[in-house]
Amino acid sequence: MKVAVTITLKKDVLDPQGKVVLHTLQNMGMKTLSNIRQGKYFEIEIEETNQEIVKKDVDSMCKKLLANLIIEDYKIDII
Amino acid sequence: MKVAVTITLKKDVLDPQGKVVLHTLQNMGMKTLSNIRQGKYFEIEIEETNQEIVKKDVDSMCKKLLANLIIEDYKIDII
Amino acid sequence: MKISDNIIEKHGLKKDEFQKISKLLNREPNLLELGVFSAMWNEHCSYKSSKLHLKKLPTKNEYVIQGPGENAGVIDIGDNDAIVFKIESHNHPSFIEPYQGAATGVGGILRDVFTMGARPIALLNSLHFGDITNKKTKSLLNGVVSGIGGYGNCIGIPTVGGETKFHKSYNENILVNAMAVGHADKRKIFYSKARGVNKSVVYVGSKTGRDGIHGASMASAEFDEKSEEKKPTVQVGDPFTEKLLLEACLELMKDDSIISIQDMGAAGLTSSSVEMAFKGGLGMELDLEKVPCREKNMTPYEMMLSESQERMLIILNDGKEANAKKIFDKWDLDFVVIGKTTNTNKLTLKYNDKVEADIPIEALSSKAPIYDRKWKKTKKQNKKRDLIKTINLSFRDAIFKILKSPNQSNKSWVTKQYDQLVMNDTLLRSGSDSAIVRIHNKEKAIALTVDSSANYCNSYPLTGGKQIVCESWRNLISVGAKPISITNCLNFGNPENPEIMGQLVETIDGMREACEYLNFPVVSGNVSLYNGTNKKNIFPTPVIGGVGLIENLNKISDHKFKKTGSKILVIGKTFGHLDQTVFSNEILSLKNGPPPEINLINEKNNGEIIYDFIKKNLVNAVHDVSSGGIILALLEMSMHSGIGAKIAKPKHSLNQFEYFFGEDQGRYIIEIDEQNLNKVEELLEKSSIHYDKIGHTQIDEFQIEKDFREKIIDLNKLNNKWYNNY
Amino acid sequence: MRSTVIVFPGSNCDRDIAVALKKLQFKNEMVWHKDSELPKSDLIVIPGGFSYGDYLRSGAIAAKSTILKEVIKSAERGCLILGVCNGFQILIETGLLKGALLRNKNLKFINDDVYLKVNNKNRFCKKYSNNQIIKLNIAHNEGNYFTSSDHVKNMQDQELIAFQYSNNKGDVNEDYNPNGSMANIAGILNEKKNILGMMPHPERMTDKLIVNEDGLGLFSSILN
Ligand SMILES: Nc1ncnc2c1ncn2[C@@H]1O[C@H](COP(=O)(O)OP(=O)(O)O)[C@@H](O)[C@H]1O
Ligand SMILES: [Mg+2]
Repeated sequence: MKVAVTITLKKDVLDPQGKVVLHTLQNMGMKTLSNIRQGKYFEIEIEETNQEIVKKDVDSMCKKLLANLIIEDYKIDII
Repeated sequence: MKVAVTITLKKDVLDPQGKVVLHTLQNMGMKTLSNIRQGKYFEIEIEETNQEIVKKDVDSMCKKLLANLIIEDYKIDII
Repeated sequence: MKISDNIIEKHGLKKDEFQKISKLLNREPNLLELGVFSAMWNEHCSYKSSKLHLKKLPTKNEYVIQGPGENAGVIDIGDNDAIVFKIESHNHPSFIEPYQGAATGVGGILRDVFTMGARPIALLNSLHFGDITNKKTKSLLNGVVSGIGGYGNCIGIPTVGGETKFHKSYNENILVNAMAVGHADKRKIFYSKARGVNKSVVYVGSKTGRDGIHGASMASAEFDEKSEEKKPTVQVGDPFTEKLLLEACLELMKDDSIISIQDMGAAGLTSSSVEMAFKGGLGMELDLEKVPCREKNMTPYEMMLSESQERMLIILNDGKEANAKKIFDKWDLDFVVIGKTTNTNKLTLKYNDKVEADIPIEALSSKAPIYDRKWKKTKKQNKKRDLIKTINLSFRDAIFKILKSPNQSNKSWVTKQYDQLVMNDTLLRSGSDSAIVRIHNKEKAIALTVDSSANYCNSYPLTGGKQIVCESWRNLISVGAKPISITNCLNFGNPENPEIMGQLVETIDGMREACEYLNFPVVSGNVSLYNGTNKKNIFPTPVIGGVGLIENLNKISDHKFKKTGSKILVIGKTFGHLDQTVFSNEILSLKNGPPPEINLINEKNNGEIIYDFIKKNLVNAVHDVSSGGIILALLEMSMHSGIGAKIAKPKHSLNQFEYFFGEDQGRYIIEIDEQNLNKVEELLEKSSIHYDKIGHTQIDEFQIEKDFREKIIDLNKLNNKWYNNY
Repeated sequence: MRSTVIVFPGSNCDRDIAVALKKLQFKNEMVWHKDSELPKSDLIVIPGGFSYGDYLRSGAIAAKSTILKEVIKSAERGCLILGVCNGFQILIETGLLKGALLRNKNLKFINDDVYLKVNNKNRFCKKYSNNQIIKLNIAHNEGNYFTSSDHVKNMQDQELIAFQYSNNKGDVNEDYNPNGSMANIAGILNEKKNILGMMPHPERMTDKLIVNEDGLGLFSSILN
């Protein structure tokens, strides 16, 4: 089973990368652009077909390693 | 309008980050895990309501800056 | 809004402190005012527990331009060159979010240095982690080291030295201390003291977000189970913006635009504005709606207490605004006049023309509480008799065990993650007794070292305090530098506990004695208290950052053996003190006993003769003997050079374990050419300095009498193992 | 000889490069990234550092700057271009050099002295002997060179690989590959051999007080 994990910075946390990318794109002429926040993305393959188990496993991976819950949120999607 | 852009490494490009994360998680006991690829994620806000225009603009952002087409693929989703 | 007891407590204030605030104001504070008081009156800003004792430290010698009290200390190294430096802790934030905590620690200390007009030229750090079996230790180590590297590497300042230690007393409270060193023109040092009424107060740098609100209070609060809830207060660092801020500030400092400048560190806008006004005997009025904000709808409370990074407050001379703004525009940084200086002696905070807070500056600064806390002397433990009878390891196995131990392992896993050479003036990198950094374009350099000895200090703080100053002095001497002055970071537990307070008081006493005797004053520092959890306090851990001067680049030394066939001498007397040493810790698993004593007279004499040898080019290599004793010092000289040694213990001397593993203080090992031997012995004898001739260098094998013989390559493998397998 | 060093807001080896160039009597000028004109020069250097914090991909944002358009034009005219570390990453992002620089295989920043085997069949290295082993310093997060194996073969055939990580005896293999680069590649040239991108810092080894002067050979090769 394939799972997508998206990790984003919490709302009030500074995103220096997003800021620089935003300014660059605006300078390149993207006038309607108002905000960009950068995050991480993982595509995970698991040898297991039970959705519940997969979700539980991936959730624990996020908590234990992939995301830093102090500044980040995560989202799990089976794809 | 809010758009999500996911950028992933092309299939035959080495992904050192994914590989290390994979091994770490396997060492942490995730036995069913068979592969991980790491990518980037952007949440983009655009002041424009026409979907076609937004898609075109974001596509050009990806081509011009966000993705390195030699090694990366991208995907655009309106959210 | 009525201020409840709960709110007072949440602000880290005691009830009687709240009453004192109300008395100073002649009324109850509102919430914003309470926030401002809590930031200014907490331990981190007010030094309320330590102030009385810190005063005892010597702060002057012929080199000191500026001692403690400014953003950083300043010393004069001749030709109008000044060195600006300070060390600071970021312990609690780093425990909560190691990467960002450590990174912003580096960012903060750098601002302290460049706010004074200095270009930062070196970074150092002292790291204390919990026991390696503690499950948090590995990720904290990884996060902290990459955070320190991430910030320093990006901004382009070499990280040239430091220490990394593990001990279980830091399991729930790691220590991350960062030191920054800058170079300035002595005639162009900038201070935080405001001058003149009606001058523009300018906000520059990054925008203000909701980062670290109440970080300063958190930094001085003891951890408990609930500290998880405090997590969102950790700030995120942006080294790229800091680089812009650094360049912009230095550019603006070229002319006479700036009256005073202060970085926004802990307690951000609050402490910077209060400090500038207080030092100038002025007031300050701020229009908070002008503060550049990152998020919508930020309240005055949030703006005043935000600890967003990479910001500065500047007071400008009349008419300089336009030109100054141009500079900050060039570097894509915010530049906004947010207020002015006044003659009211008050901090007046307005939001859309409405006065939201109005506080006498003195109430926030000089009238902040100072405590003479109860303290208890630490009892000196008796020396253990016949320690070596309990040894159940062979000499050889003991050496192996120590080489493999985390605390004595080669630290290149750490130091390779730091750019040590950028700026191209690093003449001696991490892994040496001190780093050497050249003053750009000049024929002189400074030597830098960071040291601590928590075991010694925990056993007997008075000796520990002395020892740690001496160790710093010795490390500078070892590379051929003249020791000039120090900065220090005092990491201790809860000062409301008389035993802990006693550790602080006696450590300072010990430091004072050594600093005075060695003419090695303290020019800056930082105190971090309440390090511990649920009444379990960390070992008392003063960290000393030493700076020395090298006036001739051809008269420096390092600890690597240079050639085969040269003589090896130990300078200073060996008594075989084993209590509190690496040996007793690692091999005997003993925790008690007194630390080795310091004899300041010998310390000074021995150091001065080593310095003299280096200046006379009589030595090939010098290494001070510190933790691990003679054996570890010798092994390092071999392992780092690839050149072996053949060693024999002096006859009629102590037992082998005592001689080689003892940590008696004030000793050095030197490598000298055979033809210099007579000269060196003559000089030593003339000064009545004890020395032992213990052997000579040889190719690629390290050998001690009949008991130890090993290839250097294999020793290196052993010594490099731990970090790479952890 | 005239040289130009491009300065981005987060460049941090610009001064180091300028010092090395001056030591060899280049007439050097520093040019700010927002400038739209380049002074006449025989050599353009894009120095190391973190041009824009290394955000997004290192070098990606600098590659879009005004001044880079001019650098590309000069390159096409045959001007010598040297990109060191972040400069190499920028040259890759502009497409002036092919391939990609990925995260180091251990995912850590690496600062270390490394041995390199030199191919001297180009303007930048001719003062070295062929297959000479030199020692330079590396300091990067993303120096793991990646490309197609055909491209590697191509570069080998045309002698476009200027530097490979090795040991002090010149053995080139995985044991002496600090960052995971394909074929231990540390520096490459374009087909016309007027552009060199390299991860190691030649400017850091131009002073006997700091390790050695192995980097000088590169600058003196360019000089004549
Ligand atoms: N966190 C660190 N940052 C930089 N350098 C470090 C760090 N940790 C250790 N080092 C370097 O490793 C060397 C050896 O460390 P240590 O064993 O603590 O030395 P010593 O006991 O001689 O002071 C030191 O010279 C120091 O410069
Ligand atoms: Mg030492």
